[in-house]
Amino acid sequence: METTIEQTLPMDKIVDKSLKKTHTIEVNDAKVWYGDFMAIKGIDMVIKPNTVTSFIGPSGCGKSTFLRLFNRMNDYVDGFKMEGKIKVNGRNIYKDKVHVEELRKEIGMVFQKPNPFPKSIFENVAYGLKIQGIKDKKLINDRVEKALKQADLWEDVKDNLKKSALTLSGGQQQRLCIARTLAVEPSIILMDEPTSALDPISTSKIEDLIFELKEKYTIIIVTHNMQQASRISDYTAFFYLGNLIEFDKTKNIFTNPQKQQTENYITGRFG
Amino acid sequence: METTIEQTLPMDKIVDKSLKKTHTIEVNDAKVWYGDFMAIKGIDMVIKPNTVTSFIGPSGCGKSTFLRLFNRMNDYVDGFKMEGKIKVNGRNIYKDKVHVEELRKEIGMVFQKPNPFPKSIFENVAYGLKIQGIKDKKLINDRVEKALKQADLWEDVKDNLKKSALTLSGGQQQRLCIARTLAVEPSIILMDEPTSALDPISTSKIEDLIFELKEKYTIIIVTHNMQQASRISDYTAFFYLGNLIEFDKTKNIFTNPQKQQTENYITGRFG
Amino acid sequence: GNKKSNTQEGTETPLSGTVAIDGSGTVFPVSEAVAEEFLAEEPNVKVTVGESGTGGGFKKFGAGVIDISDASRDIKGKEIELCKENGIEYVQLTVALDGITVVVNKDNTWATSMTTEELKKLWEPNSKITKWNQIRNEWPNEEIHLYGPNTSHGTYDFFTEVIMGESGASRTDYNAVSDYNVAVQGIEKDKNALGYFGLSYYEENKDKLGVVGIDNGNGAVLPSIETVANNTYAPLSRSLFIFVSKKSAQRPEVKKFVEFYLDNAPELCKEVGYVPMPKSGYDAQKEAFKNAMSGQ
Amino acid sequence: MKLKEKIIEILLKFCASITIFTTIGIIAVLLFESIAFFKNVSIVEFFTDTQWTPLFSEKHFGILSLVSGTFLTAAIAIIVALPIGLTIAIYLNMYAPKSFRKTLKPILEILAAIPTVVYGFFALTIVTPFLQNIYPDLETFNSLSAGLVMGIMIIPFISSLSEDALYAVPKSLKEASFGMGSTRFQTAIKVMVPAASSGIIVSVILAISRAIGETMIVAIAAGQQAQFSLDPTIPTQTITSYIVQVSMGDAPQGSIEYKTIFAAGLTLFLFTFLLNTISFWIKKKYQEKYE
Amino acid sequence: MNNLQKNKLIDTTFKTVGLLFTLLGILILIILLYNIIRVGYTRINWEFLTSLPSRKPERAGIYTAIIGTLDLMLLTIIFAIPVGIGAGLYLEEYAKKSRLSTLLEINIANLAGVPSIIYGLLGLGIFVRFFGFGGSILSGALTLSLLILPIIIVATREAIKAVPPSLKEASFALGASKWQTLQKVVLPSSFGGILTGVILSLSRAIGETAPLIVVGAMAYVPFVPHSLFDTFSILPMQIFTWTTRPQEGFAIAAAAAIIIILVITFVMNGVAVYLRNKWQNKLS
Ligand SMILES: Nc1ncnc2c1ncn2[C@@H]1O[C@H](COP(=O)(O)OP(=O)(O)OP(=O)(O)O)[C@@H](O)[C@H]1O
Ligand SMILES: Nc1ncnc2c1ncn2[C@@H]1O[C@H](COP(=O)(O)OP(=O)(O)OP(=O)(O)O)[C@@H](O)[C@H]1O
Ligand SMILES: [Mg+2]
Ligand SMILES: [Mg+2]
Repeated sequence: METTIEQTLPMDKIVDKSLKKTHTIEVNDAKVWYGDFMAIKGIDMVIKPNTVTSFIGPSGCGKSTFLRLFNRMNDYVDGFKMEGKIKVNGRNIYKDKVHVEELRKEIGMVFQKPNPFPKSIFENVAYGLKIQGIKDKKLINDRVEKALKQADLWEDVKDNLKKSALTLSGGQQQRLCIARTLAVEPSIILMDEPTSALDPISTSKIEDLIFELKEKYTIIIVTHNMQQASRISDYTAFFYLGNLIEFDKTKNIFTNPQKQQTENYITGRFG
Repeated sequence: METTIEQTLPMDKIVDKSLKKTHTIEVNDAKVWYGDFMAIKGIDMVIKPNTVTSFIGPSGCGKSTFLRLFNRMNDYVDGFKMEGKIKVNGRNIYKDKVHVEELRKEIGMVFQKPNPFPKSIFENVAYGLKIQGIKDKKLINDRVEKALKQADLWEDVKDNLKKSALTLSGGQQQRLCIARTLAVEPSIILMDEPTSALDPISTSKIEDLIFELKEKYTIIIVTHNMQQASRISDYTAFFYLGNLIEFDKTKNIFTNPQKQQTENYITGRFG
Repeated sequence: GNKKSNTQEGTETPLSGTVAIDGSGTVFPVSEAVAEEFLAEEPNVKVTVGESGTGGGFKKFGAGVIDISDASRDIKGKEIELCKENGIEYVQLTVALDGITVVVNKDNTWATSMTTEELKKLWEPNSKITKWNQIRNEWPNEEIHLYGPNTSHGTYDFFTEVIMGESGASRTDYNAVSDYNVAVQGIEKDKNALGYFGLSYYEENKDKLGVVGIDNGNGAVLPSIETVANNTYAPLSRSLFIFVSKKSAQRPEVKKFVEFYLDNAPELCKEVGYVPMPKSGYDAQKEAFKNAMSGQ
Repeated sequence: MKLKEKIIEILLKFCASITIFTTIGIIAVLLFESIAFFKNVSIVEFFTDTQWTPLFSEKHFGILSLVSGTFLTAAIAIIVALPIGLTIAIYLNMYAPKSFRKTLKPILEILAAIPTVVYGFFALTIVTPFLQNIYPDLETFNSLSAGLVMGIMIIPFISSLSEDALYAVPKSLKEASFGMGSTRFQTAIKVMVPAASSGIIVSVILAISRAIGETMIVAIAAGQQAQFSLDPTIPTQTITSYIVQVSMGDAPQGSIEYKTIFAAGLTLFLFTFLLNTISFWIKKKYQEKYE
Repeated sequence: MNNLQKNKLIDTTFKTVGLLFTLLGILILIILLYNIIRVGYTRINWEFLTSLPSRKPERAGIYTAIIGTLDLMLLTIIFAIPVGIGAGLYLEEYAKKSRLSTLLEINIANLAGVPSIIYGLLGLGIFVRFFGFGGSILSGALTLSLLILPIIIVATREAIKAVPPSLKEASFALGASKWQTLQKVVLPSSFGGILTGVILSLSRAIGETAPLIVVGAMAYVPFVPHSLFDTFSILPMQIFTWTTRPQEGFAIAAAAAIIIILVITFVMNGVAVYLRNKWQNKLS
């Protein structure tokens, strides 16, 4: 599994949205509490554009919590409190002025269990566009088709766009959810264990997809399948009890971890 | 991980309950349907006394279904239908005459999520005894204490037996559930992903416990953590789409699997 | 409303508008019957009849919400005040008679008649009578079970007033019912039962019930349409009224309705189980109404 | 965009506050006339006198006799409905095949949808004569058969809502109990019912509320004679049947007789308010405990 | 072993008792229905449905009462549904866990248990008198709306709770605002549950007599309401009036009207059950 990051890409070029539609994410001493419980204990991290980064770690270590910071999905959780900075494209997304809805169009998310809306396939993919107030039928049709193609689902469903999304198989549903996310043209895609509810064949389809999407998007993926992490990601971050223990190129993490905890985890000594 | 099965132990000796309180399980062409869906497609298996056997395989392959055949927990599932024979101690447990309640006292079960009753710690462990109609306070106290000690929970809770079991931590709750099972003195213990809801530390405690229990009980454990399977079990069975693909000593399965599918799964090529 | 009155002549433009009636449940069937017939004649007039009780009716009447109030008793102090307050002038018209029957079980062979004195002793507040033989020695030594309307009925007011001399004066330990059919059911099954209610309920259930003749000093009289009409069934005969707002009666549809009411009441009240007054009685009511109207 | 969201939130909040206005309205309406009532009748008499005869010439205003009638009929109803309803709930949840449960539950719910007038006549013309065969001293109007029939009417409240509560008990608890070798009965009594107790208690309290608020059955079958007594064989009157009696009767409006219905209504309101508040807290407490 | 047999015996006994109780409930239901139908079925025909009320039992029909009932229900739906759903949405999705929301919750639980006659008194005081709507169908509908509001709110909340949070998250993650999410995802998904609540509350409302008598439903109304301020009659009122009449014929007419009201209730409940099942299947 080779990594293909352009380490040298100048930052200011990335910031210019028209030129390259993906962004750097910088995390600065992020801390999260749920009520009294501290779930994230101060994490720094820089995620480069057009890479796939895996978050791994034992259950409850804070992977999901951390991931959901990037599109402010934790905002609605009772008792959630956060400190520190998270900058996307140089802008602190936790500033008051930030339009959360706007942000989430920029940073898409795919969830652990496929969660299509109980609507037709077409309506699912068009949903994000429609809520933006886009009315132009042609534009919507084009975007839906494009997204479904990107998500490698077009061939499966093109004759049945009116069919309920719930009639699709689990793997197809998950690809539909990815298409739905792609349709609003985000630049960053967050995925929280996107394949853990899927069978092996669907899983490998989604992995291929992630591999292709990397060309155009920055992808962060939470997984508890280490094989998956090593197969698809350029960078891997290992979390433990709310701390970021190690963050490095995937190859390094899996072949030559610097920390004992990481090694224990990777080699299956716990977890 | 060395296996320590007495391969030579004569069968008739085991059958004599007073001598050695554990049994052989023989499965003969077991098939299971849920409505029209065939979940188990004809499985044969012999599980030897005083061993730990792991069931592994991708999600939905039928591990839980198969495990729950042994104590007839599927009986209440709507649409459940079963064919084939399962003999415990030479007796077919699916004969009409079999007392299901009796059987379940003999074959205890521990579930994926710790599920203590919303009662006190003491009441939880005493539950199985009380429903048998045992009234002798002294006997109950002794058995509760013994079970809690076996489950390595006694030190944690001995001063707080009246406390609600729901106040315990996840790991403690799971050990409580094990104690509850041990209190009725079964000979076989079935565990369905007993650590998948637990943190690493609790997990390793439970694994140690399983290791100790092997001395006196026959244990079957479903896990989707291959590291765990290789750490704790003597035998491992790999299931795929309702079939038993391979069943062998754990060492063989993990180092030298006979089937391609097994190897793919073990090495993380899917799942 | 100066529109020319168009009674009897027959060829004028059909009337429209509304006539709102509410009040006593006892009078309701009469008003309903009249309204039904009136509808055939004047299909465009919307006549509604409610039965929210004499009190409820007067409340609405006094507030000027309805045109006609059905009543099974006279208008009382507070209600008169209310009408005055709101400037409601009215005319009280008798539309039918009703007899209150005292009934017993079919198998009751002894109580064929009672004097008003005996009724008073039996029903008065704190009455000590619990057995039949406490009324008359020769009657059986058995418990007596009493049935009557609940205290919110005009029938109850009337009965207590004529028998006890004071409205509302009654013993309290009797089976009070809101629906006389329930009392009929009770008495029908209970050999030792005695109860009182309107004549129509007895007439409808003659085969199931026994009736007690009332002796007002001139020998026992059995209740019947004749004895009520000619007032020999005394003192338990009563009148049923409608109260018409003079202001409403200025409206042609109300005026016509009231006239129609008085014209047809003799026929219709018989049909629903009440007793018509003699013709002279209705003539007097028509006269009263006419005077009230011209007195404006 | 933000403004629109805000306006919508305020609109929705207004919808929710209508319920508060309703309560205020109820209290205001009841209190307004009750105050007038209590100017004439002392509160002490209201709560200590044991006779209720506002419509008789000798007037007494002892709400206790209406309260006792209300309590008695409701108690009989609950004594009938609780064991039967709960047994049905457990049966449907633990024993009956799924298809059975799916059809029987809505069928039983029909019992609650039958007009109560029908129940009233059922009690008077079928149940009372039947009971009189067994116990001849039973009077024609009595709280026993009214209570029994009311109990039948509220069975579905308990059976359906309790079954919902049992259904909501995590399956894992049921499995744990079976796994230990319990019979279904043991599982039901020792695990399921305690775990679902909050829902069951709430269902019972709702059923009690319904029984207390029921009017027609009592008015028809229990007679309308207010008596301070807990003897189920004699006629009785409840608060609701009194209110209906007066509000449909010939009592002069504005009179003291008429105002009694507001005082009685207020008492009833306070009653149900107390019950429902208790039930709310029970629910809250258990919810926290099991979540 | 002995003990085991004992437990088994108890278990079997309970099963039998449970079945018996269930059947007992159904038996009573059958007796009740039989009694009504036996008396009333002779009057069930088209004429009965389309005739005006009459003093003659054999001529009396329920046309205006049926129309009055349906109109009243329709108006009640129009008033109660938006407010009930709105309140449910607010409590479930907006209200913070504050004193106010606790108060609202207790209050709603409490209102659900307030006897209907008290709502009648409320309607009389507020709508009939204070707002001066009189004994009109408007007053009746508003009173009934308040009566069923708590049931709709509770049902709405339950239905909304049952919408998988994952759907809401998906919508948020696509950049939808809160209201967009509620409107486009939450409400459509919980529609079945809300509708069930609405229908069940209506089947309670349809049989209510006492509060409407207090508010001013009329016993004899020979025309169907044309405006909000018209007087009205309703089926239960008609039934009530007829049961108190001395003539046997009215008892039959009352039974027939009860059959009609039961049929309406059953149809509504049937629709509710059907929708509940359909939506449950769709979501799972
Ligand atoms: N809504 C919440 N309220 C309180 N605590 C929470 C909440 N969500 C998560 N937590 C706690 O925060 C910690 C981190 O949770 P998180 O879901 O981020 O873990 P995770 O690494 O994603 O685990 P998993 O692999 O099981 O998904 C856990 O201890 C969890 O119990
Ligand atoms: N009650 C049921 N009704 C219908 N199908 C069922 C039922 N329980 C399980 N199945 C199906 O049977 C198959 C085997 O299920 P089972 O739970 O045994 O899988 P498993 O190997 O334990 O999976 P996991 O690792 O996810 O627990 C699955 O396809 C599942 O969908
Ligand atoms: Mg997670
Ligand atoms: Mg499983």
